[in-house]
Amino acid sequence: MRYIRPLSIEDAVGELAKAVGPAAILAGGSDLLVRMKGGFVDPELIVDIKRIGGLSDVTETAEGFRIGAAVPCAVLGENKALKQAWPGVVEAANLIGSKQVQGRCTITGNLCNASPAADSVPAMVAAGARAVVVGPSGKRTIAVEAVPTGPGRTSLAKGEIIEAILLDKRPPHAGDAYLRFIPRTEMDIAVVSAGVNLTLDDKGAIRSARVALGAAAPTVLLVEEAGQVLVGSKLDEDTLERLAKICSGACRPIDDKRGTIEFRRKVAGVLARRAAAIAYKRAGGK
Amino acid sequence: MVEVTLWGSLSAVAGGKARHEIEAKDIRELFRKLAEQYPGIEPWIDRGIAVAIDGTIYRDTWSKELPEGAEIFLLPRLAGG
Amino acid sequence: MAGVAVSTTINGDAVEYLCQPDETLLEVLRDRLGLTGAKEGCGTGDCGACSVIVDGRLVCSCLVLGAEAEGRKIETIEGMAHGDQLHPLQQKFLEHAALQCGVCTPGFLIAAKDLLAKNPSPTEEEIRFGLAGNLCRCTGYDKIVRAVQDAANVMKGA
Amino acid sequence: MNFDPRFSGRKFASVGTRPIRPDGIDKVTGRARYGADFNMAGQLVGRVLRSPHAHAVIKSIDTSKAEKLAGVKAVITAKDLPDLTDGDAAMFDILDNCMARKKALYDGHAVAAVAAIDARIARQALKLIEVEYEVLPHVTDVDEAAHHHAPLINDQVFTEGLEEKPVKPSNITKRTQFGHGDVHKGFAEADFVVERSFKTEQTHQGYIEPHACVASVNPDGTADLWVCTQGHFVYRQHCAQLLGLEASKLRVTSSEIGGGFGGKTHVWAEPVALALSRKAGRPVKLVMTRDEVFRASGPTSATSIDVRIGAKKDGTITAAEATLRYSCGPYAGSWAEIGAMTAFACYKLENVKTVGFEVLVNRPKTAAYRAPSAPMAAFAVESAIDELAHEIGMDAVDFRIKNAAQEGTRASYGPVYGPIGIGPTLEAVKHHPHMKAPLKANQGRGMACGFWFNFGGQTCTDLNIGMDGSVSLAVGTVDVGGSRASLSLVAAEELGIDYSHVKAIVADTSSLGYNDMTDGSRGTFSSSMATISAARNAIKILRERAAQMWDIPVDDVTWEKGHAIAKGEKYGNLSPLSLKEIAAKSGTTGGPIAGHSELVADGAGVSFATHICDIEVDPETGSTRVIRYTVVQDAGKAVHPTYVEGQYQGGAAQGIGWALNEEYIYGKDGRLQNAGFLDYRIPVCSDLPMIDTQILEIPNPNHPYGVRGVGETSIVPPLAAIANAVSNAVGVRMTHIPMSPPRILAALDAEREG
Repeated sequence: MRYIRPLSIEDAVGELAKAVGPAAILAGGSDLLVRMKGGFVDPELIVDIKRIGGLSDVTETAEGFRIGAAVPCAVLGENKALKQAWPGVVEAANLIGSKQVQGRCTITGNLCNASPAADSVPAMVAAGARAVVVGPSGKRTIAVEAVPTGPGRTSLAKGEIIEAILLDKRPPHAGDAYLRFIPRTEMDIAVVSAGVNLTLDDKGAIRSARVALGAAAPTVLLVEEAGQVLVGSKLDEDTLERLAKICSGACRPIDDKRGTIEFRRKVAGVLARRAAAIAYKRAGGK
Repeated sequence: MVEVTLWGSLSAVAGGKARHEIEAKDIRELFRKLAEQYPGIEPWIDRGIAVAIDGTIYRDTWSKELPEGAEIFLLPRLAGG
Repeated sequence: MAGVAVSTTINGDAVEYLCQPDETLLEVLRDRLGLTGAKEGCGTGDCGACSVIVDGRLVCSCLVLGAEAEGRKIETIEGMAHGDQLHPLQQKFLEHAALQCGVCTPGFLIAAKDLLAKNPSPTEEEIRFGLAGNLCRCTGYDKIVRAVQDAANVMKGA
Repeated sequence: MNFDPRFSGRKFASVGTRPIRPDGIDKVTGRARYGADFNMAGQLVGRVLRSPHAHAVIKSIDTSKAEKLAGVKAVITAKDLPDLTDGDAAMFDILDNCMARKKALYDGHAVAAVAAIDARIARQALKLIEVEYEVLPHVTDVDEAAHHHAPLINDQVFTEGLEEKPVKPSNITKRTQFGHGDVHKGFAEADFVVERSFKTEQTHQGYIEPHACVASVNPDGTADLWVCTQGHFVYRQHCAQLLGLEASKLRVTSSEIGGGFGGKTHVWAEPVALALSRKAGRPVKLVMTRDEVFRASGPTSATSIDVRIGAKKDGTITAAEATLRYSCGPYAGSWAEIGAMTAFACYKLENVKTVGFEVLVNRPKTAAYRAPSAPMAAFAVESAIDELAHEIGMDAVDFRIKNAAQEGTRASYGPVYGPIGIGPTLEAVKHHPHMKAPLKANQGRGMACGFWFNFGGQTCTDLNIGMDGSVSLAVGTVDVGGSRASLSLVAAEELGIDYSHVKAIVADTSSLGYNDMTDGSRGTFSSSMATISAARNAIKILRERAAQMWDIPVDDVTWEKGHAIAKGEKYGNLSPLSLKEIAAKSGTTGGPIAGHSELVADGAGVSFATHICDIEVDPETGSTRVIRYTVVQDAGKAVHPTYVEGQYQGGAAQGIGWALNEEYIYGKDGRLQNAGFLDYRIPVCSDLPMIDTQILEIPNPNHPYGVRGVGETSIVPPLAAIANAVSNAVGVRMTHIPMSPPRILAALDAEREG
């Protein structure tokens, strides 16, 4: 086993591309080290990307926010501008693990771990976040939902690294929210979750909406029909009920140690409804 | 003479009889006489039997005297956390 | 496996060590440096007993590689008291009997120190959520929360 | 020994105060040494290979490749731990549990172990051990295992305790029965009868410190063992017997213990570490991972319980009956028996009958967990009691008060009670402000009672007085949560000196006589008795020395408030001699001054508690939140009230976790799916409110200070108290513990659908 700490993204990509055995990217390590400890992975090369310039920064640009791949989630929670623009994404990121884990874990890692229950992913998908992928054949920007392809699997090719996550600049009257269900108040993996992102028109009617569900299918679910049902409404009871029904219906969950199919279906609807109400309020709706 | 009551499972070993009149001055003698009368009880004694004398439970003090007319109840010896 | 040479700072002292690439900071602290105050309760970041502070961030040392400590500043329970002067949190944990078996205590103290550094006047709820990454099986947390509240008051007055 | 243990009312100077514990400072500075914090020169790392199968014949084990790996110093299997138990069935089970012999009986059962120069090589070596299994059908559910079609875990088991010896083997090892009166007659007299079946899932003690030890065996048969344990003398006995060592040559040092709750009361990995050390000729450190702790140590029983209780319109219970099935893991146990004894212990019953069945399953060997077996029985009984009160139309507290056991009541498990605290805890709850606090929508209040026996047992204590008058107290009872503080208080009280001059330690097995382990809430009860006895023996010597110093007869010397006093007017010119003054002269008055005590502390007073809790239920998700919690419990006498409160709070918190979220989840393959703190969900800080406590002191007549055990009873009521609160909040009666959100939501939906 080798541990390296490249200083440039090119070096990191180069090392990963030429690695003969299994290689792992280390940012926060909160998934990687657990998997190593459990004997699930045994990488021959560990590439620590935290010393690569720019990867540990959150930058606000004309287009929005650029969140470096090595930025710990705790830092997102401390960034006032980001929190104001994307409170749902930040609250989702800040739900991952404990304070201790917050100091290490990253939303990029959360995305690449490709767990269906990843907290930050439904919020990012609802937010329309994009991932900047750097690899041996250059750079590309893809929708976040295109990254996970199944539990533990991603669309990234050998040698590719996600360098940053991009979030758009917010128009006026916009808000997002993320809710998850866990049996305790902290320290759990989402049994099911929902992210909702809304923009309103000047009259308070929903102009656009994206709804994503977590732990409801093998990968995060972007429920387009749920977004459509919200558009044009002011989030009346009837619309909320329809939203809940659509979300429950869209779920393709499993029975496992964390919850049942029945429970996940029901609660997905409940959470979508509640998250929509929060997002609506954040967007300035009444 | 003391009157000794055995708990359900132990009385099964003692011919289904729960109450026994036994002449015994202390717990040791009580166990000895019970075992003489009902040899099946011996392994139970080895595994541990607690003795309640007027409600107070004794597990190890076999020298404990049995006051005349005392209420004696035999119980299994238990595990704790 | 090639060893990794690391220069770091632990509780203010310059420290150098050689570790294996897959060795955790917790293993380095406990097995190489004899700093056994951080405990391994789970090894998966779920109990907080191995909490340390790295560059001002509270982390589980079981989820950090020893190799990553290069150039960092690490604070452990062994550095919490100043000489013979206990940190107010340590003192209040004693006074409130905020420990029974005590194995989670170093992790709680480090986490509580980090909490009060970031939020000197936490509410009960903020303390409870702030310490949710540290498991205690003995106390029911009641006396721990009270000790942190009391320490916060003392530290504000100081 | 002419020690008089009877209670005598007295005023206390030290007992009942709340000083800082003597071992505290090491624990807040990180210096305290727990099981894994000790190292020896040349030490190897031990690791255990465990069965991935729930039930399998071990056809062969080939260790040759592992042995050839560079850095591996020993590989052992069951062959290296031959059976020396000589017909002792309980010890054989412990041996087989430490290292599987013919069959692997549960997922996680140890089958081999290695010692290597580091953890990496040890892990590699495990992968090189080739075990050939013949996988057998398995059964993990208690009810399925009790069924006559279930796969047999041990074909030598024929149910004990039946009127006729069964002809076929089964997974039920034993039937036990308790009770008195005639339940048929009693039910015939009842106006109301509640009958229900309940299930509880298996939970783990969840101590934060995994099992850990360092073992060192020398070629001459002497050995050292450093280990976290609730009873190092018991561990010495077990290890000596299983390894064929002479007990006195095996010195066991109890490290600081990072929680036990019953889970560190018998050996698991220690004989393996000793066997590895013996084979390798070097010390071996063996620390379980958290995964191993869950898969292979500890858990309590899963249960299935049927309860039937009948009462008259006026609220008098006429009959009570329960059938209890408890899982034991793959080895015989007496867990249902304890459940059957405790189930109705809170009540005064004319007609009562309980029957227990011990059931073998392919799960880890059941171990004691804080008032073992009592919480599940109380869950079933206290739920039914609440429901019955509701049907009669009586207040739940009044109904319990009306039927509560009292002094002179024949306990449901047999004997007649002395002075007990169930009535007073209920009265205290009835008048507690918590009972009158307003509730909001979706919130409900529940209460429940609990009982535990409490133990005493063999105890050994040395009290040595230094020449400077300070006192060293060496006890054999492991301190799991502050007992060194309470025992120092007791020594200070008895000697009449200040607490700060007493220093208590837990002595190793070579320094003191045998001492039972810290279980059954016996720590402070029994060791305080031995400390009082040792102090009284020391006082006798102090008086003799003072008499020498004054040159007067010892009968004229009394001991008061830390001083020898010459009584009688003729000694008017003799000012009292302090303990310190007498100690200073001890070198010339006969040498060191000490008091020793070896006794059996019997007569532990039974213990009762009543809890109140408020629960809020989210009817859309089944999520619950504990809003408020109050514990009322009888302590007999609280020696160090803060640590008594700590026991109340800790037990309540464990009970809350059990009630709401903790459970072992097995897959269809018989493998444990949640062997970690992520998915075995013990309560975190933000899950709980402050836990209010009220200590009642109804003196135990069999202890000089009136002390009863306090450690365990607090885990007994929460399961039922929370179930009752949920029922009062949202109108569904939960019969399956834990009341996890999916279970509550399913129950609510079933109710809504009619």
